Amino acid sequence: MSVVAGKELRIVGFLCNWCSYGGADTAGVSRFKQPTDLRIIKVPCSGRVDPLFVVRALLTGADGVLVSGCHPRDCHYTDGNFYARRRLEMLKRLLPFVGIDERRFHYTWVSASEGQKWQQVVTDFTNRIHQLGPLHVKKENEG
Amino acid sequence: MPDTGYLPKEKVKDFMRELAKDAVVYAPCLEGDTVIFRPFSEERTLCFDRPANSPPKSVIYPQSEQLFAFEYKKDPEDHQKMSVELKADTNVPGMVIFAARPCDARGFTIYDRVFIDTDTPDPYYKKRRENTLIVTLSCAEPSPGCFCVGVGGGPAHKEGSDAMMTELEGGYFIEPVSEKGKAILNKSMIEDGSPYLQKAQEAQAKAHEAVKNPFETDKLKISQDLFNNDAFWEEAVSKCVSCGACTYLCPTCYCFNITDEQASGKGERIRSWDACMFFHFTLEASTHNPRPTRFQRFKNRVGHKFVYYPEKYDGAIACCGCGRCIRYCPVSVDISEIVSNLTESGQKQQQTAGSAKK
Amino acid sequence: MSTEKVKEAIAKILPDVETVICYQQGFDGLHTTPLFIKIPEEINGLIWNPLCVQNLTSYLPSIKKKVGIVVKGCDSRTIVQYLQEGLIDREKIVIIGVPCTGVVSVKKVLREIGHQPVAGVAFDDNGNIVVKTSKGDRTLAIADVCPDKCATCQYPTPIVYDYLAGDPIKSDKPKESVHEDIRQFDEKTLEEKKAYWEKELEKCIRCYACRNACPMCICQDSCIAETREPHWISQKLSLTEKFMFHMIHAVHLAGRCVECGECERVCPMDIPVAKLKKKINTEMKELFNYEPGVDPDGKPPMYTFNVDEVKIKEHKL
Amino acid sequence: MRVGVFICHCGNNIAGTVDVARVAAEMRKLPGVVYATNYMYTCSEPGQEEIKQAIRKEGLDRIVVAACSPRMHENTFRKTIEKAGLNRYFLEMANIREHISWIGEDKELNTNKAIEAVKMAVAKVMNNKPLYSSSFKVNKRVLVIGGGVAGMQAALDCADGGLDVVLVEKSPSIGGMMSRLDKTFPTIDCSICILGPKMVDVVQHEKIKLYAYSEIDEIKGYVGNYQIKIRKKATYVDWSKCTGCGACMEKCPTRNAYDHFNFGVATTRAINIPFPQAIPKKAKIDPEFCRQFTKGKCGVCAKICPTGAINYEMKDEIVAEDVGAIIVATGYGLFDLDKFPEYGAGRYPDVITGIQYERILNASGPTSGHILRPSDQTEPKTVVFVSCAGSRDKSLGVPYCSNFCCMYIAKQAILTKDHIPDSQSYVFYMDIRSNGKGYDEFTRRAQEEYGAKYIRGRVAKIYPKGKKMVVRGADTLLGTQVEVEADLVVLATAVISAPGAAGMAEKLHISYDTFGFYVESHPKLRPVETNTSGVYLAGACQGPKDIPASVGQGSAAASKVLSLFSKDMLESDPAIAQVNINACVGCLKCVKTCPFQAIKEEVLRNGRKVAKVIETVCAGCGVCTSTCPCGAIQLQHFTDNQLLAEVNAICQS
Repeated sequence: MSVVAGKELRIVGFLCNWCSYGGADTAGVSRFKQPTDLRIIKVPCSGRVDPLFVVRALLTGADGVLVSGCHPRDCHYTDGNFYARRRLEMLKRLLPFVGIDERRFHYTWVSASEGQKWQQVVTDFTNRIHQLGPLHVKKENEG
Repeated sequence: MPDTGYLPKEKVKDFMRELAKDAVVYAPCLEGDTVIFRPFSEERTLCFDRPANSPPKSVIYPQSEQLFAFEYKKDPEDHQKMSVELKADTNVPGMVIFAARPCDARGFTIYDRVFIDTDTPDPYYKKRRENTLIVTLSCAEPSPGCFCVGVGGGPAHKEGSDAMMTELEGGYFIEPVSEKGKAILNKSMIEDGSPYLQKAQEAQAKAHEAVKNPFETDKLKISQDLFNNDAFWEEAVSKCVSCGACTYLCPTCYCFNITDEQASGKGERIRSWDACMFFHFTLEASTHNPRPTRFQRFKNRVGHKFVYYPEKYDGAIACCGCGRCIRYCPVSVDISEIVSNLTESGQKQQQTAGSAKK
Repeated sequence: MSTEKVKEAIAKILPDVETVICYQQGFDGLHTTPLFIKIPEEINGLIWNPLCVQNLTSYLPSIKKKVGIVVKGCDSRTIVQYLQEGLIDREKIVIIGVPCTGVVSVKKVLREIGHQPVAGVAFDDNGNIVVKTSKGDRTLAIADVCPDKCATCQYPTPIVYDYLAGDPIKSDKPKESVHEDIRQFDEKTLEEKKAYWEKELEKCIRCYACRNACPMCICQDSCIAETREPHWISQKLSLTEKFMFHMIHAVHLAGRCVECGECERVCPMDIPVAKLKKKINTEMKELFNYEPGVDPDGKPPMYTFNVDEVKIKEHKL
Repeated sequence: MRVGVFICHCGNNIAGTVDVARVAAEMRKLPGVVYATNYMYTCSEPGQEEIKQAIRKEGLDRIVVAACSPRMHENTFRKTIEKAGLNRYFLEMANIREHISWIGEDKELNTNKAIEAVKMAVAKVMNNKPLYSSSFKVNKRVLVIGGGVAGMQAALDCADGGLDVVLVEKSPSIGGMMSRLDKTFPTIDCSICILGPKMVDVVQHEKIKLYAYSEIDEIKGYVGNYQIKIRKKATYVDWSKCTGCGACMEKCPTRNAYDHFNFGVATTRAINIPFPQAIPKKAKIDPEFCRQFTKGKCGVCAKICPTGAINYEMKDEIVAEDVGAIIVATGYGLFDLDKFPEYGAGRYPDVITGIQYERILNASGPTSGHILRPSDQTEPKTVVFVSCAGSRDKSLGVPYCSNFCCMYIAKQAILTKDHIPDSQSYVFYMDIRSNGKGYDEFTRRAQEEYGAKYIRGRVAKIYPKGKKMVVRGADTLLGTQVEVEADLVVLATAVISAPGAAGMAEKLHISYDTFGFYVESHPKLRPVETNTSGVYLAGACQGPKDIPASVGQGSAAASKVLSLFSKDMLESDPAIAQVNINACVGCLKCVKTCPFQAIKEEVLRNGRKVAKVIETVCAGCGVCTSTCPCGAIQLQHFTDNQLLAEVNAICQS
């Protein structure tokens, strides 16, 4: 099991290298305590996050997916997060249409200096996923 | 025991329940507008009045099946040592394909030559085939695109069936074909069929009459010149969009791909249907593709069914004329028309038409 | 009918182009199939009636030579979208536009006549289709058996054309009606929607007819549904993989789907796959006031951005 | 594939809340992993040696280090494995310190999470491909943005080191805040006296090209090869002709122009030279006040100018400069007085800011160094200083300390006594922060030798009473209310980020914190670097700083640039996008979305259109990869398959 049963749920986080991964580091350096459910995948930019990664994660076992990048206008690559914002918003609106609670997917902006905000984001998102409970995935139907 | 049986319509479900006691009964069921073979259960809506959208081939030859599961195991004493543990689940329940059409059943005979009647039979297919009883329902009238009589079949052709039902006013006349099929006559719902024999034969003959033979001959002869003429294919299938609908709905297509899927040190080897209409079908690791264009792929599809397979298996055509590839083709490509144009008589017609054009 | 006008237009452009793509009778009365006209004699094989449903424009990007094509209003949106994305050269295409009052959904007709074999089809002057079967004739109002897209069609007259065969028609369908079905579906509960898609997508046989018939699926032979590099999905026939494939199709069409309905029309298993794409279109309209295939100078919203997105609000936790 | 896994204890930092031995044991069970161990300090010399040894002995070809953040030591370990003969991109790090051991309290959960994190890294590293840098030529010119003391120091050090320097200052003269100060603490030496020669050095240095009254319009490119567009703002005076004689200023009929240099303590002319020591010493017109611009007629300066330098038609001019590195020294700003309505600031002329008081104290200031209060030009006898006017006040959005106010207040109290021996200074303070060399002695002198009365407490209200200002506050040490009737009140307003700091950061693609100060690469170990390679920080743009610290950082930034430029060629980061031309369908959507215009169309010999990445321009963001529908363009080191391997490791186990 990738998570400790009964205590954790599966949450996948895609964090941009320059801001949010740094923000998570800052939170760590500051010893801001957080729930342990989140598993972090580092990407160079939130613009690298293909919405299909989120879909793939939610379909194959994740209970929640979090994407975090630099604040708009503050992208290390100038425009990456502007593209991310459009694509992720599109996805957020598509998910409930196929029966996946859009609250299981959150995207946000956390800068490298915002350790406290990161702690808040992780805590609140994890709490939310726990409130929603495990995402029931229908058993594989071979045919 | 009588040679034939009769199943009154009101007892069909009882009969299926009886069969379902020791087998999974796959029957054509209605889902929305689609007819699909599903494991029979009370809440399903049966639909016998037209051929299913997809044939029952996946019952015996699943679209994707696990050949085995594997797991890499570390030696607890020496973590440098690793072994692979293989697990194959070869358990197959008893199965019944119920109310498939004769063409669907005939399709399996085309597979049998490839998967069973060979030096190295395929254990997965063989076991499923042996564990399956096929009860067909003869066709009362042709569906759009049907041409079974052109390829040696017919609306009541029995090859491949274990037993065949023919619909009459109040019930179904049942003819056993194989030993397996004979056994069903023992079921309590089955009455003596002999009073209905004549009616059934009449119905079958009438149905046979109604099916058009696009080739106008029982002995198809493909012109090699035309078959090997790229221009013919380019012209004939320029509209093909190269999807796999024809192949995946075909009761006689059996090409497959084998892939390994692995995550975190364990996985499975799966065999899944593939289609010669796909670019990836012949894509080589070097990135070279011997059949890069759509017409080459279509040529292969027709070639396999009407040239290569017959060459290998005593003239047997690998097409049962069910018409699905025509009915469900996104752009209405008509394989019967193409094959008919490939015959020598078709060739002559074409030539006259061609000279008129010029 | 416009048949004669279409023939006239084709005769006129044929000397100038390699091929003209239009329709001919298919294997039975209900089906038409593409006709590629190269010489004037072939024009006689052409038909034009409400059964000419297929979106022929999907052939355009792969054809290198100059071609003529017959399009309805809805089909012309594909051409506009191709132009937006720079996928075709306008100079190499001669467009014969045909104003359209609605086409016929073969699937709906078959449902009405109980899937019987069809002996013949005729059209009367009152907007009806008369279907002959062995059990007699059935007269159906085209409006009752049209594809869903016709019921809310906003572009009965092609948006781009070089020749117009017939007089322009204005849409009499309210604009608000276009996304009504999506909004209604969205009212369902999450569980209902999930169950709906699981039931529908379970039928998928991964034949990729929806993909290959889709004019905007430009990847075709490179589609990630089949590659292992990258390896997004396996060849397993599980519901998850089927779901994933259809999400890939939908996401890749975000802000690009011209709603021609080909994906749904060609599905041999009758899966309502167009709905997913239309949902995204509804959101694209709401978020960016963008409608694919309408304005040749438009920009597909997923390939551009605004520094300040008026409609995208930050999501709170 | 033979993966080796190294789990770091980081002393107790990781091992305290993660069972590192268990993590290593779990990893040994993982297929592909042939070696896994835990070590006290993996980043230490012996720790790195252990990795190298294991690579050789066990024949490892992929390495996972589970330790601190890769932002900390990824480079260290890349070099380590490279020394042992592996490609540096065969390394993955699992961040089990910042992201696990430091933020979770439950050892069992932490350990499980660490196991997962390492599994993800193993899954990824097995998909890693060797990548090789290519090298490119460095343009050994440096851009310094900001001509304050930090920027000047950086420019001079670079120029002395032999580099060509482009110095851009947005105001008409270099010198920055320091040029406005009177004396400097703790030595009480004259600010302009020590800064002036430096300013002259800058303008006279043959390696320094100065653009005064200019701003950065656009920055493109990457380390080694930046293209800069500089906007030379219209001065309406042809500086090639202006001799700085000042005749125009004398005759200008507009006398009420806002004096930016003096922070509005005095007024100036519409055409002016900011201060006597200005460099360049050139006049410029302020069109907001100039009658020629506001009323359409005047022309006095044009008539009077002996060299005919006046040009009312002048327009902004854009010039291009190519450089290889950038030092940002854009300084700081000051809190607006209007933020303190309870102090009457902005309403009462005798409540002023610290920097305004500097100008009043200054011999070249509007009062020629005589302390005269603004309202009636009389000498104040009682002066009250209020420290932390905005600083350390969360409610005002400035929770931080402004760093140098305590010191300049002490200095100003001393100077006040020097100027007016019978005066009395009061200082309201929260805490006295005087931790520099000689600083504490200095604040004591202010109190002990100069009799400044320090009152620990906050000022609640300031209101006028006759000609006096009543300062009412609390003395928290005595626990009483205090009221001081003052002639002049000086507020030590909070130091904030420079106006436009965020916009500049966006142009530079560097991070800034909530307050607009620029974020350094590492708060301790990389204090002048930014996360954008080739961009360095100096001075108060990074946070409030006094002069010695700013100068020190200026020199530090210069030394970073000099060491960067010590090589003729730089190595490019190979983690950039790559096109698989067999899969590319030529839709060129990647071309549309690339933020760097790093992808272009290429026509193959068979006429097929495909995308092509311009390697030196690609910055490795991966927007193209998530744009490409067929996965034909893949960002190396972050390919779809690598990220999917991580997703699968989490979701499918």
